[in-house]
Amino acid sequence: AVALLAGCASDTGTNTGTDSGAGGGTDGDLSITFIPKQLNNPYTDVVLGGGEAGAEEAGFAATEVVGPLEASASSQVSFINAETQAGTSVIVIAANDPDAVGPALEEARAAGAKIVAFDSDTNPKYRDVFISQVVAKDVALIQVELIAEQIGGSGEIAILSATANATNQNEWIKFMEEELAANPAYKDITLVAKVYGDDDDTKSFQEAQGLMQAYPNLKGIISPTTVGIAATARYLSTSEYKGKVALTGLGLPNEMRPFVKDETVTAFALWDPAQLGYVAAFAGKALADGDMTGAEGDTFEAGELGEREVGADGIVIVGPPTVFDAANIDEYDF
Amino acid sequence: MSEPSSPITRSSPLPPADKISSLDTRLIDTTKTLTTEPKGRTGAARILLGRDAIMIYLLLAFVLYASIAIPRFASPVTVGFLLLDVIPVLLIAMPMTLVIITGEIDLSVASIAGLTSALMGVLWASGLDIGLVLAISLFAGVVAGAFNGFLIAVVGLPSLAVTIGTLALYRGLALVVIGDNAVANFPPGLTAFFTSKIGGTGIPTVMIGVVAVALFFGVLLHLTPFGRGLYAIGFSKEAATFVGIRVARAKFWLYVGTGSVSALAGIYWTLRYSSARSDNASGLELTVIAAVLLGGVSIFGGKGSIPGVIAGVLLIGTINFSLRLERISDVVLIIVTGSLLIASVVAPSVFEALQRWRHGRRMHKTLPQVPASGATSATAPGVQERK
Amino acid sequence: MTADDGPPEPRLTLSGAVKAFGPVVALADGNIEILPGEIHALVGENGAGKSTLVKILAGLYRLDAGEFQVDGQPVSFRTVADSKAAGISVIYQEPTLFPDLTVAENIFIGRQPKGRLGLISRAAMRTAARDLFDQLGVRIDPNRVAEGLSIADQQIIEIAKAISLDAKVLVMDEPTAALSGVEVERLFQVARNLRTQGAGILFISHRFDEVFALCDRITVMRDGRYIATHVTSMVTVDAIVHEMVGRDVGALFPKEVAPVGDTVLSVQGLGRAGVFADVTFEVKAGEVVALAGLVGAGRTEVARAVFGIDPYDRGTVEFAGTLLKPHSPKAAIDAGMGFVPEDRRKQGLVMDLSVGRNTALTLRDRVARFGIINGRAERAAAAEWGRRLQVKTTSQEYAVSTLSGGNQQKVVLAKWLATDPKFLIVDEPTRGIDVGTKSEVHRLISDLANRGIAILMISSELPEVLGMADRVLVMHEGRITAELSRAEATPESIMHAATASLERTQ
Amino acid sequence: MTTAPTRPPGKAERIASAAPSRLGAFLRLRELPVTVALIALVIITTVVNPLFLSPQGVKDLLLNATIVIILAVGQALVIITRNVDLSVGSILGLVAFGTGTLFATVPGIPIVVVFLAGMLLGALLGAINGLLVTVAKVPALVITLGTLYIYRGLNNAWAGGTQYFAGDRPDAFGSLSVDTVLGFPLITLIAVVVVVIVAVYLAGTRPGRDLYAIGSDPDAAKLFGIPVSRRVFLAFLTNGVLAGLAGVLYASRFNSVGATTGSGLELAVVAAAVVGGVAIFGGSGSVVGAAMGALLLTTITSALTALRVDKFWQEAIVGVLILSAIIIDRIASVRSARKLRISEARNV
Ligand SMILES: Nc1ncnc2c1ncn2[C@@H]1O[C@H](COP(=O)(O)OP(=O)(O)OP(=O)(O)O)[C@@H](O)[C@H]1O
Ligand SMILES: Nc1ncnc2c1ncn2[C@@H]1O[C@H](COP(=O)(O)OP(=O)(O)OP(=O)(O)O)[C@@H](O)[C@H]1O
Ligand SMILES: [Mg+2]
Ligand SMILES: [Mg+2]
Repeated sequence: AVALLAGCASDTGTNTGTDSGAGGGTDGDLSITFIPKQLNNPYTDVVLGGGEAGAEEAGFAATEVVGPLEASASSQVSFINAETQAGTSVIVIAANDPDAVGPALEEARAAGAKIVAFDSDTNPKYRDVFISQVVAKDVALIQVELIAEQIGGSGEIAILSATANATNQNEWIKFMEEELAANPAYKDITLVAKVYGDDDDTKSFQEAQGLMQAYPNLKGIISPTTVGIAATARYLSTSEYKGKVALTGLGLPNEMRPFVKDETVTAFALWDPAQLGYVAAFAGKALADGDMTGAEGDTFEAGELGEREVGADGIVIVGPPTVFDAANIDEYDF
Repeated sequence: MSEPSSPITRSSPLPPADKISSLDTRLIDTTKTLTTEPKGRTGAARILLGRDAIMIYLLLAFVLYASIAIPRFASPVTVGFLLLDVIPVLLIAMPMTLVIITGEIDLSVASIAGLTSALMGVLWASGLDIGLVLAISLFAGVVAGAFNGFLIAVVGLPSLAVTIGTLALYRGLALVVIGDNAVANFPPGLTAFFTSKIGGTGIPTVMIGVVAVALFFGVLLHLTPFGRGLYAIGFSKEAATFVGIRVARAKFWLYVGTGSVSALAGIYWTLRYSSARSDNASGLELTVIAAVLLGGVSIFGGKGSIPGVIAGVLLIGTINFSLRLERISDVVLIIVTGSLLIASVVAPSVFEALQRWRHGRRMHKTLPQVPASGATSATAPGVQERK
Repeated sequence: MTADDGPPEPRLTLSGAVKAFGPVVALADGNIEILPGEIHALVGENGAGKSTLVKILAGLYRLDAGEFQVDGQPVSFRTVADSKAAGISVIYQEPTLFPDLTVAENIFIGRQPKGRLGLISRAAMRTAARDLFDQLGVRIDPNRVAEGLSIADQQIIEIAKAISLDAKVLVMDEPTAALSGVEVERLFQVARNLRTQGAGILFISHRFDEVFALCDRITVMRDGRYIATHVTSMVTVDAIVHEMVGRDVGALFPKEVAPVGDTVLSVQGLGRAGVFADVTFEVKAGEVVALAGLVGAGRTEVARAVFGIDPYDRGTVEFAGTLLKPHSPKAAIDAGMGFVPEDRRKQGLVMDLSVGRNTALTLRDRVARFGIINGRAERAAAAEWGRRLQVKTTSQEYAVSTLSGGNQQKVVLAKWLATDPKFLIVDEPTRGIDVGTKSEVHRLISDLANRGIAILMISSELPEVLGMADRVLVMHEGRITAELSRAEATPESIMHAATASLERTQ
Repeated sequence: MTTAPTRPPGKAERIASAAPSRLGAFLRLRELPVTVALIALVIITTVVNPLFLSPQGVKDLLLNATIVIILAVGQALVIITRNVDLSVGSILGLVAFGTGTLFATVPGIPIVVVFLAGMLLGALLGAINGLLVTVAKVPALVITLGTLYIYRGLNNAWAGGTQYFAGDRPDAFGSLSVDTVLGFPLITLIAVVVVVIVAVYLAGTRPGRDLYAIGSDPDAAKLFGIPVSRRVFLAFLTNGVLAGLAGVLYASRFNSVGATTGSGLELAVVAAAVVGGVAIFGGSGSVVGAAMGALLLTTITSALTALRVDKFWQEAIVGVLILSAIIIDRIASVRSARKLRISEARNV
């Protein structure tokens, strides 16, 4: 919960209230299981930390975290199946593939489970609500804004993403492309390449390196994934491109701190991952208690983060992203 | 030197007169010293104590244990989920068993499944009829397998190296075909069929097809002349050639077999998860090979059986699902799989060494000792006393 | 070397040696004594335990019981290296070359000459190898890899390897099985030289002429037991044979004249680049045709091409009146051919497969109905043929590798006879087979001919060729240089055609 | 002079004409095809994109290849003995994470100690493989497939979600893969030294030659008295040490080390050795070839990117490359076999 608190402190202005009334009643037989994209990933660990804290506050009798060791489209299905059989009340999932988990989730729902998607959405028809970090467009825009600032408003840029099928990544990239095309402020910026590091450190590293060679005039890189941005930063900081090629995107402050300190990276963004899990747990509780159905306009109490409202398509927004730079990075610990 | 009639020697009885054909009536008996050691196990005992049987007992024992120890395990729902999970491995393991028995290997199976999946996605997205999509995808698997088969059987390249190459090639082609897209909107009826169960049994409907595939390869391996030939090829390619086994042709068709069945697995994968992507089934090759080896197939060829392999696949699948139910991390599964694999090959050799040692002791007890010099060093007195 | 100061101390003594493999007692009472400066023969039937004894001397097997002394000191070798260190050098029955290494390196592996910086000197190694070959009077390129060498060349390299060790005791397990007369004579010369230098030599062979020509003493074994040791000059072949088999042996080559029928096989102008050319011959029903010639003359290659193992570039093979599909052993077998190959272990048998399965391997299709094999019929057929040829094994389920050489050969024969062939190729049918089994095999062949089967027999043993063949084809450098009737065939006429003269006698 | 022949020298020259010409021997080198392919690839790429051979470009190429080269050298040792080690990726992962842990938990630990510790851990893991293979006498493919899983599982269990980042390690350690000497990054120089030592060992020492003999025919090697088990064990041990070294270097080069570091590397390493002319069934090939194979495979990825070839084609092209390498090798051996057949026939 340390990370969560640190995150809260940073989210100045978003907290609408601090009602501590946890979910519905005191029925202690509700269980919740988190299925992240992949276990043993630092970002995931922060998200899950928030989730477990939230689940306890919300009053779940049992909290479990299960998941695959590698993030492939189908690897989550058997975990969902096992949860279905275990009669879990709420399944919170970050989908590796929006459709691959569909049939399994439908079976889980048929068996009475409530489905909360978080971090990366499933196809909307398979879940009750989706807890989104932020408004997808906001995330996209802030990254474009950061890179434009860092390269002085003109030049070639590239995107280094996670896997080619990651729902959230692709949505952000789509908004970035639209913004670059539509906004006259960015008319001198050209997006020359999109590459994929598959959220693998080595692969991302080599993709970054490939970008430099293939595009000698590259001015900046956006990497909207924590693994990708760190690997790219490592490459830049060890090569002649350090300080010449700008880098921004979504990163974990703890991972990025050395690169901000050594001036490879000026600024990058992220939301508080812990809040994501935290809110997801409360949303699950509200669904399981029947306090809401996930329809647009429904509201629920998210512990110390206050009341949240379900928006269009069953999406719940957690909060805006934070921009980290040399000035504020030491205030965060996640 | 006198000729003591040792207690452990006996002369082989001459064949009964009526059984001797005209051409051997005057054959000379070149009897060789053979002991009165019990003969090889009789048919029934061999089957009941064989390697396959042990795998099956292990599987049954584990299922029994899980049913008692793990709440909710003993239910049709388990059967359904478990089988749905193991189907791709089970499918590919069938032809893989035959391939490994001939002393070869196929590492490209998962890539063929991925290529099939990618093709299905692209073809379906382009608006083709689903029947045609399935047919073309299956055919792609046949072609991919035939290409492997051509390089290995006809050109004569080592299969391990070739299929490392096609592992990359086919996965690469999958990427070329579908890129970073994913196609998901397959006909709902079809995808539903692929996760449907037969009545209340929990057994997935597609198991009918899987059983058919298993039966096909089981009969092919164990009951046909072709299958007999495969064992001979696995032991000695040259000796097989001399008895008229068409080694190259047999291998070629086996690779066509792995190719087509991998395509079937790819189709299953795509429709079960209703998602066609280039990375589907990636890494499955090692799982399949681990399961096949666990099922008692010798990596050197010449040994193994379909029932053993099925038991091996199901054992890993069951352990896997039990761990899931108990919410024990996959870390444990990985370690258990690795250990089982090693144990499955180390145990027999430990067992054999033990037998040799015991036999050695018995020999020392029963062998006639050469007077004066014979009983000196090698035979410890303690051993003899033990009678 | 003279034994002037009493009997010299034996270089090596083995007494009461016991070695068992599972249920098989390979050696029940092995005794041998090798003196310095003597060539000592070890004879015995197939499976008498000779090779097992050799492997004990080599340190490869450990004794189950018994005593083993070198230079009067009891020893217990744990590894082959121990035995080498004690001065024992061994040529095994099966060649042990490394196909990927050069010939020179094969000879010196593990003790390559070192040059500067303590690294291996390839030049020195090559020179040393050439010198060895000069000494043996053969020409083999020391730089070529061993892969693809003929069995004879492989054997010569084994010999070079063994003598280069300067061993106190040299053990040779059937070194001459694959050699021709000239090479055997050179080997003998080398062996005698070593004897003069004081080495003790153990020589194993099934050929009595060699044993009597070379050896000073002869030790006989039977059924894994020591029988007797004789001084060569004081014993006869008959006496030795009697001790070996424990009974009298009749005529060795009892070929009877059988009525000759129609032409079964007709080969016209067969050729394969670099291997053989212009090979034309035919074989009739009931006839035994021998294919004679020096080792490496290409006899095996012709047979392999006829049977379809190897392809050929030109010519035709006609079988029972119809052209045979080239390069397809299956077509040959279906038409009624059988092939007993020269290399039993690699080509004739699937060594790890059971005796029964091996026997039934040719019957795969015949014991199947609607494509499904009838297991009972398969086992019955295997057992039947095993019994007819008196294959000695406790169970049809044992791996064929546990049988002795002679018994293995019988399994190969059984396998082919079970197919009821019209034509049988037998390539060196008695290579490495003892006298008792040898005459069995000869009787079998003769009997088959009597029943109307056409037989093509490849053999490097002249007595076998002369005794068995109705007609002799002689090959030299890939061509048939003579065709001799039984009456025309003499050792002189065959050797004449096999060595130099290229004039065709027909 | 135990090995000296008893005959006076001099006669040796008699069949000197049979010795192959130097050019012929050069053309028959198994490393030749991969070298030619590498040179061609670099030239073509540089013509299209001159930046490819810029100092930074060369540095990146070498750095990329370094770790795979070291792994391929170790793998070649094992493959030459007719074995294989599929667990190298897992060993690398464990050692890389161990390196991160050491730096994080023992501040100020000397870098040399970390190197030694990493290689020691690698040696231990390699020794386990070697022991299982030689003592239990079971096929290496099965054993190392098993330890691939087990080591990976241990790595997961040990690391959990923990990752150590470049920032957790001393700068001097990270700069091993940044600083260059004559254009060669320091860690690449380590790889070069490894290649040279192992190459000399394999080609010029008796135990090294024994490895070829074992791979060529293990049964004959045993009959001959070569200590097969000891040598094979040593090959696995050395491979473990090298995988450990690669793990330490990985931690120097890349940003994060964690539970999945190095997974999936095994087939790429085997492929590198095969492309470099190491016969998959043992007995022939060289570590120089394996190193070239590694260099070629890593270069092709960079080259295709530099050529802006669609990323989706890259893996397929790598596959084609592997297949070409084996086919070329095959053609060469078939041709030399035929030549041998014809020339021997003339000799008779
Ligand atoms: N590794 C083994 N396992 C089981 N049985 C064996 C083994 N080696 C030899 N035998 C058996 O031991 C007996 C003696 O075999 P050995 O090879 O010593 O005979 P040999 O006298 O050399 O015969 P040959 O003249 O045919 O070479 C045979 O019956 C053989 O089947
Ligand atoms: N198994 C084999 N592999 C490769 N080459 C072989 C093989 N057997 C024979 N050869 C080659 O074929 C050539 C002809 O030898 P082949 O064995 O046919 O002669 P042969 O007349 O049958 O003599 P023999 O049968 O007495 O050895 C030899 O030069 C040899 O190198
Ligand atoms: Mg023998
Ligand atoms: Mg021959």
